[in-house]
Amino acid sequence: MKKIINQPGNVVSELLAGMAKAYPELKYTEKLEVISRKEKSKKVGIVSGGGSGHEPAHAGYVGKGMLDAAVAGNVFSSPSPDRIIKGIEEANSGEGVLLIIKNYSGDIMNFGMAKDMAEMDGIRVESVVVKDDVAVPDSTYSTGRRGIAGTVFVHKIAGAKAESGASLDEVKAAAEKAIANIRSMGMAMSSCILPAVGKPGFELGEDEIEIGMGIHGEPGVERTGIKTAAETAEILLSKILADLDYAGSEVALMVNGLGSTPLMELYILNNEIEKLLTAKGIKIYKTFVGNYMTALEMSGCSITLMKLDEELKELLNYPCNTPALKVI
Amino acid sequence: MKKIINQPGNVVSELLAGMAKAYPELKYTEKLEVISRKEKSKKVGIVSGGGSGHEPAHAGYVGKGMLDAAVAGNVFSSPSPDRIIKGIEEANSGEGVLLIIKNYSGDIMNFGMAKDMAEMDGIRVESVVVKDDVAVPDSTYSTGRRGIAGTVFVHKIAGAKAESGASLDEVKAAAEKAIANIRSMGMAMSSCILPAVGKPGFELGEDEIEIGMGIHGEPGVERTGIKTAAETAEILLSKILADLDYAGSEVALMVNGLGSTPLMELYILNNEIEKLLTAKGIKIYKTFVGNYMTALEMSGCSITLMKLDEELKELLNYPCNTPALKVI
Amino acid sequence: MGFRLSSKDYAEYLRLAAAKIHENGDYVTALDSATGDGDHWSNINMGFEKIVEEIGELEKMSLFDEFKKIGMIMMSVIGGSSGVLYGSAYMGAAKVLKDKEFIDNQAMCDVLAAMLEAIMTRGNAQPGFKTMIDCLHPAVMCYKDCIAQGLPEMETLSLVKKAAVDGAMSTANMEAVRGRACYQANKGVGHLDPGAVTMSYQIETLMDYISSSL
Amino acid sequence: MGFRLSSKDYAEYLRLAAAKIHENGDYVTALDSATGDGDHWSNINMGFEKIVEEIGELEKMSLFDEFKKIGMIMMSVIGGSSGVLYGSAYMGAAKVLKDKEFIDNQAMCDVLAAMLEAIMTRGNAQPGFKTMIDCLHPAVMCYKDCIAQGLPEMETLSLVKKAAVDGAMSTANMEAVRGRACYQANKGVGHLDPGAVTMSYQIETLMDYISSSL
Ligand SMILES: Nc1ncnc2c1ncn2[C@@H]1O[C@H](COP(=O)(O)OP(=O)(O)O)[C@@H](O)[C@H]1O
Ligand SMILES: Nc1ncnc2c1ncn2[C@@H]1O[C@H](COP(=O)(O)OP(=O)(O)O)[C@@H](O)[C@H]1O
Ligand SMILES: [Mg+2]
Ligand SMILES: [Mg+2]
Ligand SMILES: [Mg+2]
Ligand SMILES: [Mg+2]
Repeated sequence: MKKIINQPGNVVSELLAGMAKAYPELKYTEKLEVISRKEKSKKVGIVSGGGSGHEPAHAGYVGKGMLDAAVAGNVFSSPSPDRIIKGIEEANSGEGVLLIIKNYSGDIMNFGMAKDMAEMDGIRVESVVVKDDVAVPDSTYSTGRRGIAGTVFVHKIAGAKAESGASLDEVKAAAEKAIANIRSMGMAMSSCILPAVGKPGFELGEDEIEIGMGIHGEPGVERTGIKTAAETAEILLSKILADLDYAGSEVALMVNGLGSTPLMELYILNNEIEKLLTAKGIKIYKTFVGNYMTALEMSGCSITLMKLDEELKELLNYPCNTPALKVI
Repeated sequence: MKKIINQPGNVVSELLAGMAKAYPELKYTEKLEVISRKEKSKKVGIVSGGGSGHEPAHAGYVGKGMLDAAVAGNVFSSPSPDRIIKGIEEANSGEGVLLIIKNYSGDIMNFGMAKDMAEMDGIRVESVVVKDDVAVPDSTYSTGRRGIAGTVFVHKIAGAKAESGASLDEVKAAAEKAIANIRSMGMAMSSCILPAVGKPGFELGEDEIEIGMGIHGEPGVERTGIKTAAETAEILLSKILADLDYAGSEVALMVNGLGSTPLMELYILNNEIEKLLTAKGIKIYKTFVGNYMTALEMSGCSITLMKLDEELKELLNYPCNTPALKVI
Repeated sequence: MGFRLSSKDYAEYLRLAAAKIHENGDYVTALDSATGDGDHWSNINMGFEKIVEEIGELEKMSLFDEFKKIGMIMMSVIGGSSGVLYGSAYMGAAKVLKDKEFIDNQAMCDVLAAMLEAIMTRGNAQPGFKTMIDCLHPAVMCYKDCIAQGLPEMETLSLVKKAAVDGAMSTANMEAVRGRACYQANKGVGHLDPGAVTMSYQIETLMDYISSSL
Repeated sequence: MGFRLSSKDYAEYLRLAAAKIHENGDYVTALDSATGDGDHWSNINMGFEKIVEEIGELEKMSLFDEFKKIGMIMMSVIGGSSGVLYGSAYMGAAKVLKDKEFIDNQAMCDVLAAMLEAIMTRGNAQPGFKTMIDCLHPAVMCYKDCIAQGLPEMETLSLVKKAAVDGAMSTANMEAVRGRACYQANKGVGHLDPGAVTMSYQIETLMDYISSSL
């Protein structure tokens, strides 16, 4: 296992400590693995979190205009309720707190329990659940779609709304609106290694990729041969566009790398995506290209579209200043 | 070769086209592979460039407060003089142009020839050469050290100086001062694949890393076993600190990923670097962690230190707004 | 007279369970990797390591406090789905042990039943969803049956163990419907559920441990 | 009477050289990967592909224009160190061919000498620095000697070819001191210089082509 780490068991605490050292405006609460803003203001607090291994998510989005606290679990594992409660406390300035949860049963259970407990302590807590991944369909046999990179847009929208002084209900409504308009779909070209496990959880052949793989390496919809950038754009977009009618609308586009895919390839992919969307009469209002929601050193990508109205555009453009996303 | 590309021969033009689509404030000149600012102002122009495969370098640093134009060669190959001349023309607003060159003989020759030709066309052109990599010593048998990630700091400093209205000589002097105070050192854990070649240029064993490897896969100083993050920080820093006296001074620190090393690991490394620098009485003024100067999908990292005085601090803090680096 | 497990005995069992889990790392990880995210073993193992570290404390406590503390540790150290489920399970079981000095046959059955109920409530899941419930539920049913039928303790313990192990095995033929594994729909068929397997390790170890004391 | 190469003949040679370079991709890439950055073959190959595309134009031009155009293509398509060096070489050689309709034995020698001078000036390098110069320099020296000694053209061509190939081979024992490869200091010892090898392919192909026309 070639990783720049020390003890596999310490990766989460060391990465967060290293982050807090790089960004003095962030506060790191040891053991509970919470990153929060040092500078507080009276506003609705926004808390996100989940398993580690998705860096810069989630701590990288803590800062003005986005999150007030991010709570980290072990690699690919939901944080426990005690940690989440600490995140809620850090984010709370008396105006209530919104939890942004990705739809994984571990996160649902742990955040749900934390919410109950925080409410018992008199903090008003609301939550939204992101389920943007169209890869695996909602069915009677599942608890619903997975939450992936589209979550970053939810951080942005909710964070902007909160920063602009809106109430908890308004912030929640904006987040819900974003969620309703976001769809994502990804593919992976290689596996990743959990530090504590030391070897890949699965293997993809030399000439094999997997369409729809999750950001924890959960199986996707199809294993297939290597695709060109043009084919990749077509395959991923067609699933997204079949799921929500984007025709004639303006969108925010995120071209996300899963960890070890170079920017070169993401830009090439973006070039293809733009062609396809333009041909379909979908106008790209703003594009984000980079590693926003990763899966350790997995190689691959995901595409996210968020359909915009005037309010979402305004919130998207609202300034933010976090380690991983800055809008000036 | 698992890459999200179309034709290997088209990667450069497609990646730059994809970039220009993502950032409408950038102008892409086809064939000559130049990315430049659409919005121009009367000031000293800053031009950088070099082989492709180092994304976000160099085009990612075009924007307010940094570069006016970036010129791209083929993957790992210097751009030709005709391309560089186009970059100079785009950057020129009548106040002269500074070329930021990394010390590779191809770049030296091509930029040198372009400089001569642009001067014949009546444009005042100055140049600086970045040689920050302490891995391989300057010797009578070499044309000097390689230029690597420290170049990004030179972009920042020169760009800020130019944006603040300084003259070409002043901008060049600031860039020279930065260069004199910058040292870098890297290591690689895996090879990378040139798209046109289709297979790795060299192989590192399962348990092998290479200290001092260049950002084109050029051999470094030593192949060794896997190191912990603490050991890596120690090995790389000790070479840097032995080369320039940083004791008691304030520094800008860059922890750079080579392409496929996840942010998680860079943050863990930063945690160790901070401990070592603090123990040595070196104060970290500002930290940059991310993929700033990559080598395709190589895994590994480099550390860069820039010793600061008041002027460099001011220029470091000067606002900039580019795709790959924003200072607010 | 039947068995009477003290908090010290229970702590001793935990040490054995920790060893059992520790030994099966590669196997359990492979199971979670096949259908899920591969973290189940590393998390539950970390939880049990922490418990072993705290054993000096745990064995001195009352059963009630011991179970509460185990629940806290599991919830916060294991994390993920199984952390909050085991946390809830031990909290639920603690209530059954309030003011008890020993766990006897009936109490053991009540403990497991309380754990089952807590897990089903927290996870909003049913038997047949290919989870740890598919190990624990048949074990609890079996335990209740044995007591109703008045079977000897030795036989009961061995039947409960068998029910747990068979239950875990039965997940091979189930489609996943809860937990991260659920997103693979019928892709999971053929693979055992990792959470069911680690649950069976615990029940198996516990039944064996009690038997050996009889 | 000796050989007389027209611009059409030279274009034909370029086609053969392109094929020779194209064939040896893996080998040349391996050489540049061993000590440098691995791009030399893919770049020079791209340059020659472009030249082959333009051959219809090139063969209709005067030698002077043809060489200038080859220089422009090589400079801009090959890029890197070798692009600017070959660009300079062809520009330099074009001057020698001003107003000439054919390249004869003496002019061929002058062309190679002009290329050598241009490369040495542009790259600020000397023989022994483990570069393409170590192929071209002995070839030019040999050519001049042969003419001074009045050797027959057939023999001259074969000796020049041998000098070029031997020169390329001699780089195996040199330490790199220029070009990206220089940064490895004595690490390059044992490996041929890729630029010297591709230069020898061109000289070899050219000498063979001329010989076959004699
Ligand atoms: N809702 C649920 N109800 C009961 N058991 C569950 C539920 N969700 C998951 N599990 C159990 O947890 C196990 C996975 O645990 P773990 O890997 O720690 O969590 P995660 O699925 O969050 O990665 C599954 O194998 C399953 O037995
Ligand atoms: N200064 C120089 N003088 C002469 N030849 C050089 C010089 N620098 C490089 N070369 C030649 O160029 C070859 C490498 O070319 P190439 O791979 O295209 O460029 P780069 O070194 O920029 O990657 C070397 O093998 C060497 O023969
Ligand atoms: Mg998990
Ligand atoms: Mg090169
Ligand atoms: Mg799991
Ligand atoms: Mg090269």
